Amino acid sequence: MRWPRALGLAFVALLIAAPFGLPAFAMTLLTELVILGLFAMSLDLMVGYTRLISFGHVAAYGLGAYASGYMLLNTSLPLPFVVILATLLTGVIAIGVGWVCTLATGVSFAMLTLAFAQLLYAIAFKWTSVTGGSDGLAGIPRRAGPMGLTLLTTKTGFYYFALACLIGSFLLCRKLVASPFGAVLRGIRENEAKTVSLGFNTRLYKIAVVAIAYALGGLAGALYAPFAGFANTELLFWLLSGQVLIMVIVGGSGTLIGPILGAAFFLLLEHQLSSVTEAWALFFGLIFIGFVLFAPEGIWGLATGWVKRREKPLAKVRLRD
Amino acid sequence: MTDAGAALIGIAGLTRRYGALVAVDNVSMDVGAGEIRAVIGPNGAGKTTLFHLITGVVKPTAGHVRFAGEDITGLPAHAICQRGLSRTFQLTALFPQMSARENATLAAQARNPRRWLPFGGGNVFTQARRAGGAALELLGLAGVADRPAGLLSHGDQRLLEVAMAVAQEPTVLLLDEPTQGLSVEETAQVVETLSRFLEQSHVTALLVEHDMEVVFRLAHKITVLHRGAVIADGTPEAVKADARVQEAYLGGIE
Amino acid sequence: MSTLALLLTQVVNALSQSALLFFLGVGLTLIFGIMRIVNFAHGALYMLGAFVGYSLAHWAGTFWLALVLAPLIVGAVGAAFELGILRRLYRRDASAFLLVTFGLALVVTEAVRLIWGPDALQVPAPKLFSGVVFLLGEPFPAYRLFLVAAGAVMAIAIWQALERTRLGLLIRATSQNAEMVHALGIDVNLVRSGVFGIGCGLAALGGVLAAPLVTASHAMASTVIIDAFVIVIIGGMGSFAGSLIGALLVGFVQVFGNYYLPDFALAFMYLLMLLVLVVRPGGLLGKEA
Amino acid sequence: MTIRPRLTRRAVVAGTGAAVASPWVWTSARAQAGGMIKIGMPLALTGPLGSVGQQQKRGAELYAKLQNEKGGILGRKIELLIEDTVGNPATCVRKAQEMVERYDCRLLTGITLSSEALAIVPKLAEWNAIFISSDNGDGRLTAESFVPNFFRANTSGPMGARVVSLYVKQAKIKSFFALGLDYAWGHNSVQVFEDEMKRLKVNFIGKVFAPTGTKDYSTYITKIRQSGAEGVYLVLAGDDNNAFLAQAAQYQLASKMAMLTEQIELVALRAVGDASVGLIGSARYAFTIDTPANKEFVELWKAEHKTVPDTFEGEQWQCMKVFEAGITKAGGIEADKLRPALEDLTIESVKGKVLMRKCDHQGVQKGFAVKVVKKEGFDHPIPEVISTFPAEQTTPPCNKMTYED
Repeated sequence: MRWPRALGLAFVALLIAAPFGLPAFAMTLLTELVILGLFAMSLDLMVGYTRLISFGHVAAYGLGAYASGYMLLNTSLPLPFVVILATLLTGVIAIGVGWVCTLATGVSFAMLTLAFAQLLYAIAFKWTSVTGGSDGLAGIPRRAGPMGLTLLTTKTGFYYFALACLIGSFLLCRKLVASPFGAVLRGIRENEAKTVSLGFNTRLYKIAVVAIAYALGGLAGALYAPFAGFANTELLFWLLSGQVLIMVIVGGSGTLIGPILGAAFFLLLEHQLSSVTEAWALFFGLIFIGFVLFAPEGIWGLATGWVKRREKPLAKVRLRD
Repeated sequence: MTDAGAALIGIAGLTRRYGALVAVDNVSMDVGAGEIRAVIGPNGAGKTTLFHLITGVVKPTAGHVRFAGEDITGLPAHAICQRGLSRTFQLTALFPQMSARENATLAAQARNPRRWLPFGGGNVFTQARRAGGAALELLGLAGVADRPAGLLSHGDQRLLEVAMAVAQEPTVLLLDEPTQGLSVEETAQVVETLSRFLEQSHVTALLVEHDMEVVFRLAHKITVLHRGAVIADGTPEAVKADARVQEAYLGGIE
Repeated sequence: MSTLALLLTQVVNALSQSALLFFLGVGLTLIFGIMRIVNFAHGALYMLGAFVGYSLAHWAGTFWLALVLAPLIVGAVGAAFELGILRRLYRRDASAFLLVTFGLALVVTEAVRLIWGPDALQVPAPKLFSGVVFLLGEPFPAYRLFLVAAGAVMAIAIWQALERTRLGLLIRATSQNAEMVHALGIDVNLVRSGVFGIGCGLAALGGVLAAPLVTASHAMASTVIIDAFVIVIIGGMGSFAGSLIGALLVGFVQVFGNYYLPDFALAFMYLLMLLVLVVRPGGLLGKEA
Repeated sequence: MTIRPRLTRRAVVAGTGAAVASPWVWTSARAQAGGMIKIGMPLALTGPLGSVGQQQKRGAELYAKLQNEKGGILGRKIELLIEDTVGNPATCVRKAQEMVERYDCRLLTGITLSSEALAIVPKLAEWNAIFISSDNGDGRLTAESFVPNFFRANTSGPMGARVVSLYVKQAKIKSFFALGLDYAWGHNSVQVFEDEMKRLKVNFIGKVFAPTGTKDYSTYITKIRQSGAEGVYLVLAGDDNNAFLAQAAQYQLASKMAMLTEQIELVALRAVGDASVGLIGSARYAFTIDTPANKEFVELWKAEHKTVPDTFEGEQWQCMKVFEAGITKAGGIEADKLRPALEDLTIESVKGKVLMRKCDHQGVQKGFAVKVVKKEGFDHPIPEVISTFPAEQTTPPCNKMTYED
């Protein structure tokens, strides 16, 4: 399986080179794709590696976005610090969320995550002095610093910052799922009762993975607020939770890279279709149904399947030796 | 009955009620170190519930379980396992998409104090793989180690379950009907492998089984449960001769 | 208004809201019980029911025909979806169903917009129930009393159908052990198509009944799906009685909560769900977590 | 696997792949110097507020069509860039950014929701773009959140509340209760109304806010009735408004108290039918407004659509007229020329004289109190103008969202 690695490196090289070749709006879109990809990837830790389906992952995104928006508007902390603080804050709050949600399993777990997301939505709506209520926070700046560093305030600089966050998080997640911790997560995914009977306190592992997934989701939100310049209740709306889950599944859950591609696919398809026809949602829906029927393993499954099919003849030759 | 002081597992007055139904009724028994004890009884006698009570999957209504002198009653399942009691399940419980080796490795990993390491973990994996590999070897699964567990034969799946428990190098091995659902040939093969393993390893084992032949082949001592209560306790020969046991077994079938 | 009249009004308000919620929840829970599918298209089908009901009521000139036909039509749409798509997916994991039902929701929502346009449409209450009834001297809409009655009748009818009829027996048996039912030589697939159709039909029935209160509108689909989920999860996924209890709890908590503490209107339902699930992770009448 | 599904799979994959990867979004569009006048409209065409977005679209399209027949503005044809946002600020920001960055479009209007507008306005300076609102009601846009490149051609929320207050002055209702949607617009308007009532020495008994998307208004109706007020002031919109009106009629609320509402639209009157008859409120625009410009507009509208124009169709039309006058006066569309041209610009519009005042860029315009009546020739109730209030009275002081007198 050297193909994916080579492909991956080539892809990263392309992403790094992108600002030198692409026009302004393409870069705007690409930055948003990077952020959304990070958001989807964070959910994959729960959905793909632990089979903890969440209907409320938007809580992480919104929390990160509001936290970073509030800090950028009301403190003089430089952007990178704000983003790190917002990420940590989301992770810490997620420990509590995870503690409660893991009391249940299956659909009940999913609904508990939804309950927290909706309560957060209600808080964002009502706590006007901090969140701006229904208007939200607007005019969020990309503040310079630390030490007068203005690189991150520019469009290209911010893109690289977001890209670095994505790649860093990706490497972190890959280490995580390949670690002993990750092996236990896979055990929980395949058979939680058995994992418990082997002597693992699975609840602690689940709380930990919820905290990590939320922290990374919070990182995505913390990047979105200064990217778009606003944070409002729409970033906590339940529909986005459903959409990010769709991104993970369409991309191919349990692959980390798949959900990133899924997010890109989702956003680009929506963007392109809706500029062609008002009835875009119809085609959007049909495409998802088609995906389930014809590409059950998602985009990444399609891609690697294609590579494998190309490799097969080689394998046969080796066998004959 | 063995002397209580020497017992590795001491069960006293263990009871579990589900509403009006008493699944396990005031069961007391002691298992000494190195002993292979079978718990037998007709279907519905409460054998599996007894296992669940010992391993913490089900909380008892009354009574106590002591292990190596410590009261482990009501501890969570994972904590009991961590003390050295590893079990198998009546219905095969594996990680079907992982290979047999990965199954055994994960089982062994549970005994490593750094089992939770969120990065790296080379040492953890090396140790676990060694213990897991050894367990597979002991139970004759080395040849199929790299196949997904879900694709193994039924007999091999049962043995893999045992191997996973063995990989944890447990003080006590609890086997819940290791031949359940197997054909005659598969049963013979599994029993053969198990008896060879048990003789070699000198592990303490608690075995639930309803197949008498299996029990007589493997166990040193036998406890007979009927409707949740102990009706006989002793060597295989003594139990075989016990009139109440024969009655219960015949009665259980009717 | 006297305190007693206020209390009575509020109780009937809550009952009428619970009745509407019940129609939503019971279909969802039936589908989950049999098929282990969380149907994300439930809200869209509820809305479809209201719009189909609008057209039928206008075409026939009577609400009653719409009330009977719209659920049948939407039920047929549901059954067709099961036959054409879901049936191929039973060996796949839950995420496949999540994706197809989400896709269905998008398709239905957009189809409704294309067919009926973006504006809300008027569905008047039936003439028979368009007036008011006086409860302790206070005017109360007859239509809401009709809703309470309809909810009660349907609850009893569904309960009796589940307990007494062959189909009911099959449904209960399939929800407990589909393989066993299959082994007995019964076409489980047929039961599944039937139940999916019935579940969708019940959602549509709720949509038609709600239309005189909220008009046939596009926002119906979006918020209502969450309400339905909450009801079902509070009661226990797959439990018929649970969906009834869930609907009543949510109805009463919303009506009384919004009256006394309107600032918490957005949060009541979720706090209730949180409380229930923390105490009983499987829901009030749920078997498993 | 058989051949057929494989072909289908390939078709699906290839089709969607092509849609996603098609290069056009990655390229920049050709800028046409001195060509078309591009006006970008990110609109909520679908979703819960699709009804409003579609009105705005129709209003702008008819204007562009007729104006282009006359040769456009300054001899340049008008090109509308219309995109669907589903009412989501994130999508709205993305679509607007595309209009600016890819199509070099520096004129914006539409933007259906206030939450979308609030997300857009801080970016106008960076984009060097002018945004003229045609429906955003949020008072903040011309107060705290004001930016120089934002103009509001439409009647704002506080102005609607003010019109109702001015009407109450004549109507002699002695006590009021208020029900508003629980977001900025609702709170803002109820606040204005409450202040006004206190100034008028009318007993303001209380207020309650319902979350948007509320389906069952029974408990709120009970609360309103329980208050014993002589009148209820409503700040509701869209489906919430329809649901409330339909349900209030079932409780015969109108027989207990006068119902005054901030916003009367045809789309709601069609949706609830007779349940709306007798309702009094402010109309940001009504096709029954008696001005020569409006008569002409309604005729044009009928010729095109075989029906009468609704609130946001009229508001969008007025907004396009502001664009036209501004661009003509500026002699171009560049923001730094257009902004001063728009400031203190006066046009003769469907609502009469409209002045885009310099201080906060609010369109100073008349207010209309209407009553919903049944009239022959219409299969739904229509709003009839019962009072017209002068612009000086309806428009708040500069950069304010409340009134002082």
